[in-house]
Amino acid sequence: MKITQSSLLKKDWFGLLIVVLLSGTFIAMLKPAFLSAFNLYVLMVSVSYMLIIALSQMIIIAIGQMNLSVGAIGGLVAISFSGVMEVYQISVPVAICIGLVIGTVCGFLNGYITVKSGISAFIITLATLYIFKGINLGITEAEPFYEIPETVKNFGNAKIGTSPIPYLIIIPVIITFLMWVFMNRTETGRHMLAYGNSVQSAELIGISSSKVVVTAHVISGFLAAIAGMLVVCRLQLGTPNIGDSWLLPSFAAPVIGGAILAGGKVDVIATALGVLIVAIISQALVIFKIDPFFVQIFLGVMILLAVFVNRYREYKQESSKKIFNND
Amino acid sequence: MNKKIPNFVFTNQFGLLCLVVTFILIFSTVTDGFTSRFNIFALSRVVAIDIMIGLAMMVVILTGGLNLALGAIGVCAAMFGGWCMETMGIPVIPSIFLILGMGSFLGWVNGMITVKTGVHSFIVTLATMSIYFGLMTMLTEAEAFRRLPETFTEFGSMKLFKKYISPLLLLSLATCGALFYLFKYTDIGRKLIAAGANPDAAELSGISVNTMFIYCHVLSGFLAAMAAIMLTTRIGAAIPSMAGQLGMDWLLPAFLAPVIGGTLLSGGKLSVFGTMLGAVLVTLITNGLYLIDVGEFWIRFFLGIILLIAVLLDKTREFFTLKSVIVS
Amino acid sequence: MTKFCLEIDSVDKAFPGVKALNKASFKLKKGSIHALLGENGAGKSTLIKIITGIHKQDGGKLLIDNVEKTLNTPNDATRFGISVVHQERNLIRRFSVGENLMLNNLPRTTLGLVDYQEIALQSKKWLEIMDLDIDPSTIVSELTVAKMQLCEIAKALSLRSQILLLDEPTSSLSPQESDNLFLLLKKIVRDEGVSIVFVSHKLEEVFNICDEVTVLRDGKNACTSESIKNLDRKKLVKLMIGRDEQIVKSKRKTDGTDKTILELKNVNTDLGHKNISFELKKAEIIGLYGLVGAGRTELAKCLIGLEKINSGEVIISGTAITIDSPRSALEKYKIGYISEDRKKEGLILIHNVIDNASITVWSQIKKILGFVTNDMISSRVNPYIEQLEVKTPSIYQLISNLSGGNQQKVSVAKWLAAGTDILIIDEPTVGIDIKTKAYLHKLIIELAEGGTSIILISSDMPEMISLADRILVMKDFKLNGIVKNDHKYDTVSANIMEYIHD
Amino acid sequence: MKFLFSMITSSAILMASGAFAGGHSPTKVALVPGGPHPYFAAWEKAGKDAVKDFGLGKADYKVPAEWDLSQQNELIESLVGKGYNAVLVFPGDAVGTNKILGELDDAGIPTAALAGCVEQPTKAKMCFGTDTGHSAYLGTKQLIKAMGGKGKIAHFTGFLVDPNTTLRIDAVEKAVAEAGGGVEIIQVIADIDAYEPADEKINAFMAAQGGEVDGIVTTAWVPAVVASQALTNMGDKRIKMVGIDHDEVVLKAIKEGFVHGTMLQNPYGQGYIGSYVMDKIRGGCSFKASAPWKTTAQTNQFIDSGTVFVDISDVDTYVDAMRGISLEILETFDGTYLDC
Repeated sequence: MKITQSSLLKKDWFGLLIVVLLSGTFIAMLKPAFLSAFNLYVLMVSVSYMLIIALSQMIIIAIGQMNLSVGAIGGLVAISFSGVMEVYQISVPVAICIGLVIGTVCGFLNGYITVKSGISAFIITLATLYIFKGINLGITEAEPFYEIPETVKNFGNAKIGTSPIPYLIIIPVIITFLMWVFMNRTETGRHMLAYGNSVQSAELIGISSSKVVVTAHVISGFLAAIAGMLVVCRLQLGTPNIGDSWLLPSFAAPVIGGAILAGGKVDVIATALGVLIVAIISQALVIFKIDPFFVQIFLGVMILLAVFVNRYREYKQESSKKIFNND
Repeated sequence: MNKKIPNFVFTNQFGLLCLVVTFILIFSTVTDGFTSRFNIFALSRVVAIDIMIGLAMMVVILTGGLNLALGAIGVCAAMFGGWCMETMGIPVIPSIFLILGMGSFLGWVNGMITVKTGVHSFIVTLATMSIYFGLMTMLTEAEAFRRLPETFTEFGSMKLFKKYISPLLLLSLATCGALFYLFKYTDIGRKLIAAGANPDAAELSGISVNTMFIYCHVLSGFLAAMAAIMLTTRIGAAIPSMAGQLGMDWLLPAFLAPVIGGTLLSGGKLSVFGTMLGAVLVTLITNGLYLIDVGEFWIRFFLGIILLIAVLLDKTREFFTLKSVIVS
Repeated sequence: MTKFCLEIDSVDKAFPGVKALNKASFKLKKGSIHALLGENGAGKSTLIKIITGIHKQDGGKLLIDNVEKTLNTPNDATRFGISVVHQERNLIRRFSVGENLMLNNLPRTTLGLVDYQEIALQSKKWLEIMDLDIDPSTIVSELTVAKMQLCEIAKALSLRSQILLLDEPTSSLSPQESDNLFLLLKKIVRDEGVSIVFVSHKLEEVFNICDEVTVLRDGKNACTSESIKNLDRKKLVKLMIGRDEQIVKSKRKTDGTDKTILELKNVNTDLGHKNISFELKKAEIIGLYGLVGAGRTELAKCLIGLEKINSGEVIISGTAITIDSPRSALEKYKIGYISEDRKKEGLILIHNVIDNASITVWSQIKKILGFVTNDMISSRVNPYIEQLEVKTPSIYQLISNLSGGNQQKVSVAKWLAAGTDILIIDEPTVGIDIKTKAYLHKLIIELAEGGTSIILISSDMPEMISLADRILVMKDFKLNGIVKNDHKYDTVSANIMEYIHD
Repeated sequence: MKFLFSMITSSAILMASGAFAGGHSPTKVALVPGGPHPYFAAWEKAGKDAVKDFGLGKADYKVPAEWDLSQQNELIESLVGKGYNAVLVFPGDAVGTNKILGELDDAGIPTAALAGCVEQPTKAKMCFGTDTGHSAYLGTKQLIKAMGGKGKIAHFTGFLVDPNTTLRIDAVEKAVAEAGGGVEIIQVIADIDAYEPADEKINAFMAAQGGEVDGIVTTAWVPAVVASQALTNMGDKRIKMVGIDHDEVVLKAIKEGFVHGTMLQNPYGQGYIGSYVMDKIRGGCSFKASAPWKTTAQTNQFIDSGTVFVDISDVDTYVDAMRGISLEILETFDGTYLDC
């Protein structure tokens, strides 16, 4: 009994699950409307693309880097996706492929330039952030694309049967599962985490850093592309400012999920729970009619809090080890 | 830092200077308006603010960190100033000190959290950015302060030197001078650099690295407040959106100037002069791009490309200088 | 024909500014343990990096099982059956032991996913060979250092390596752990048919387990694949340093009547030191000897205020004090610390000579408003740079372009310039060439003669015996004993070893 | 290479256009919105038509890449550097923009605020736009009528930093107050002029309070679009909504009956007539002292560009209605306002 307890407590996601359940119960008790079918639907919709955005950043955090251009890639893909459908009347599946290719290429460029130049991904993705966003603005001149095919629009609105579950969340859930498998059960995923843990060790083992870094960025770009297209489905138009506000939440969820920015420690489930926590509390703020600006402050405080907690846990682990070693 | 004069030719700064001169020549021949009095005055004012923003980022990059909350600090300081002058009726001069104090205080908070948690300042300032900005909008209810004393706002449209130059530029150049003095001719400045270059070695050599890092963040907040004051005098009001959502619009000039100017992102090496030239170059190019009509929407794209080229060039230059030194 | 599983033939390697290897050769007999010796900077690590495919040689041949091979990447080396166990722990700390062992070639299920059961199964086998009784699912960061070391060897074995390179494997092990390791090594040579290249500074170990010896000196062979039977300690040392082991004797007289300048009474620290008590007298050199991990450097760091002292007293010139930071150690109590890790903790590599040498004096020489100029600095620091004969084209040269010895001189110069009363010198001559080493020894003695009290931390026994007045032996964060040094190597070293193995 | 080429060609164009100088040089109008926004898109065609119809040198629509006062200022400054000699601007800030307008005036460049006003004192020649407060007031009145004179209203509006936003909030409150005790504003959600946050907040609101609310008034473009969409998606015809502007999503929702109606503004007329007025002023005209200015909370030099409520009955013919208003204003403009 004691053993299972302590090993559960060690998991990043366990504490978060408790937070989700507690906050959910608490809000539902005060405002039963929180559990209404429509509210759950809205909650799941906002979780759906945030989940992908968070995973897109998480995989870069896993290798100890950052991707500032997640939102810019998402935005570029969003307008390309809707643009080709409106301007060239391209069919939806082809447009999706074009979107995915653009996202992947953007991610590849991030990874490739980072590897080849040896400059930190932070600065490279800062530059590509402006490049991708610049292309976006240059193409659209900041005008949205409206002519979204009905199939796409319907996908953004439909619910599964009579349940409050939106179609939109299906892909993110599948991707979350695949990402979990990827990070925990595939050689490439494990090599990425190893690389994030220690670049030097990974290289000595013979893990190719360029392969790891480029792969991570490609996946990140790919996920950002999916997120961008999901937002188009949701908004039913392709507006150029999609992605502008992704930066903060993209870091918030993995960090709340216990990710260490130095790399090598991320948890897909905990990240997903991080997304859920942010979504629940943002929604609670609206339900309780709390000043909308408070959402901003709240997100910042959550990040700081998560950082403190991670730090404290690490410290606890370290010090418990110290005693253990000295004995 | 201590290059001899002949070596100056091989430095980044010299390359930048050449670029600046080249672009001035190109733009003044190809475009009509570039050398007009109006344009030069406008340029001098934009440059002034971008230099200040660049310096504010530079002093944190010195520690190997980043300050994403730069714009948020600037806006908070400006709004606080607006409140002081408009609501509280505090005279201009004490208000300016209060604004600078506010900026420094917010910088200090960043510094304290960074040092105490040992977390990279990227994530700390990412969080404080949204906290500062959120608090500011909540307290002000996003209401701008539009009735500032004229003595304060006039400064922004004053024209000097046959109406060619804004006094704001002189202020920025003076700040550059002061920072140059700080980093080159004072013990604190040298300690800041040493702490940034190798915190472990600096600590063991009797430098309080934490204190130095906090100083850097305070200085960054101070300079951000300076930039905010300059921007407020320019637009004549303290407006919550003056640096964009969360103050993030300042980030591009903030990174461009020091990075192009040769400040090392890993810390411990900076160039005040380079940052200044970096800001000048970026403003010049932006202005030139507007003038030759590449389309307003492509400007961001070009700035991104310029940043990319700048860091790549810097990398190659580093590679070659390193080689030449070892060989000689 | 004798069967050589690895043959290095006249290998050259140059780096910008240094010729690291100059026609270095050796031959590894199958099923033998071969010692690769040499002082720091002699070219051992370069040679290892060539054998493991990290560097590529400029000239010369590398033969595996009598066939010439080219190694371009570490993967090639692994493929040819060569594995290295590095000094630095190269396990992924957050991964399980099993996964670390299998990381190069993770077993997969039919779906192509990583098969953790199979990992546990396969890795268990290798752990058993190393007599390691740990669950393969244990996270590495929970292991002791010694076990990590063994896991690394198990990992090398799991790669079906026929040739193992062990780079200072015992540097952080206790004597019992080392002995255990040697037994295992002999066992795997016997049972698994592997051959081992053994790199160590500890000559006793070499005589204990090695069959043959190759010594490198300044990138060249001082001896090549010599049988251990033809050598003794004295000969080996001579091969390594190119002359007889010399013990520079301090001519100072310390009669113990000098003033006590620093005293520790029952000091316990945050890092785990227990009941440390000793005295340091004016102009005295006391040595701190012990194995890696005995807590010597850690004690120094507690003394200068980098880590916390929990209880006990630190008394300087008769007053009990608390030092809360290296800054107050320097500015209030004039205690300086020269780090063992020159590149990480000692110097600022991206800065120039004068900035490095003057870092401690800026506060002292500043004028109003903190005004400091290069001229003010150089007039203060230059005498020391000259006195120490730092070889540099200019005081504005980047420190990273200087040789190790000159770098070390600069890190000494900065403390001389600061005018410290107590200087803690940590491993001053690691990676320093012989000539500079002797010079540094002389310097340390001169410093003491000039009135500075010195705490010398060194793992180099001859160095310790030649310099220290008294030697404090530490083990497991405790002070095991104090040896009065009469500079007679045999007796003193025997005394020291007694405390260590006690 | 391409970059160089575009530099050369554009400089050639500039040289050529410079040759016209002298006397009443051709008027080159810059139409500068506060940032990218679909509302202003009609300005582009309006400018082009004005060049054709009134013989201007140029009338170009130039958009700052972002909603940022500094960027707008920088753009305007560079446009003046480039030779534009009249500026029509949607003020990035009701006071902040005055500063640059004053500087342009010093440089002999006439300016006017378009679609939104700057506060007085100002050097802008006029403020030509929708009386936003009035429009919001009328829209709310329409909503209250549709709701049968009682119920709970939610108000969704745009950037708080937009000078019009405060006016709109006040106007909605005024209309509600006039309706007596039956109507109540239960929530104002502001600062949602971008799609993602608007979507999130409006849907969260609908989820939490959709059951209580009876009417929605939106007074900014994006919230109108997102709220129309939300109602359409929910299939809710109980909640009455009055939107703003002519986004096709809103128009479609009106046709389908999910949205009661929308308050149209006249961006095309603003750009078209605004450009015309700038040319007149550069030609030596000035505003009559007796001009029948309207007075708003911000300025007493306001000219209404017209606003029309459209519901399901006339949603198909709204374009004609707007054009009619524009022509009407233009016909009488010289006589009413100008002294030439």
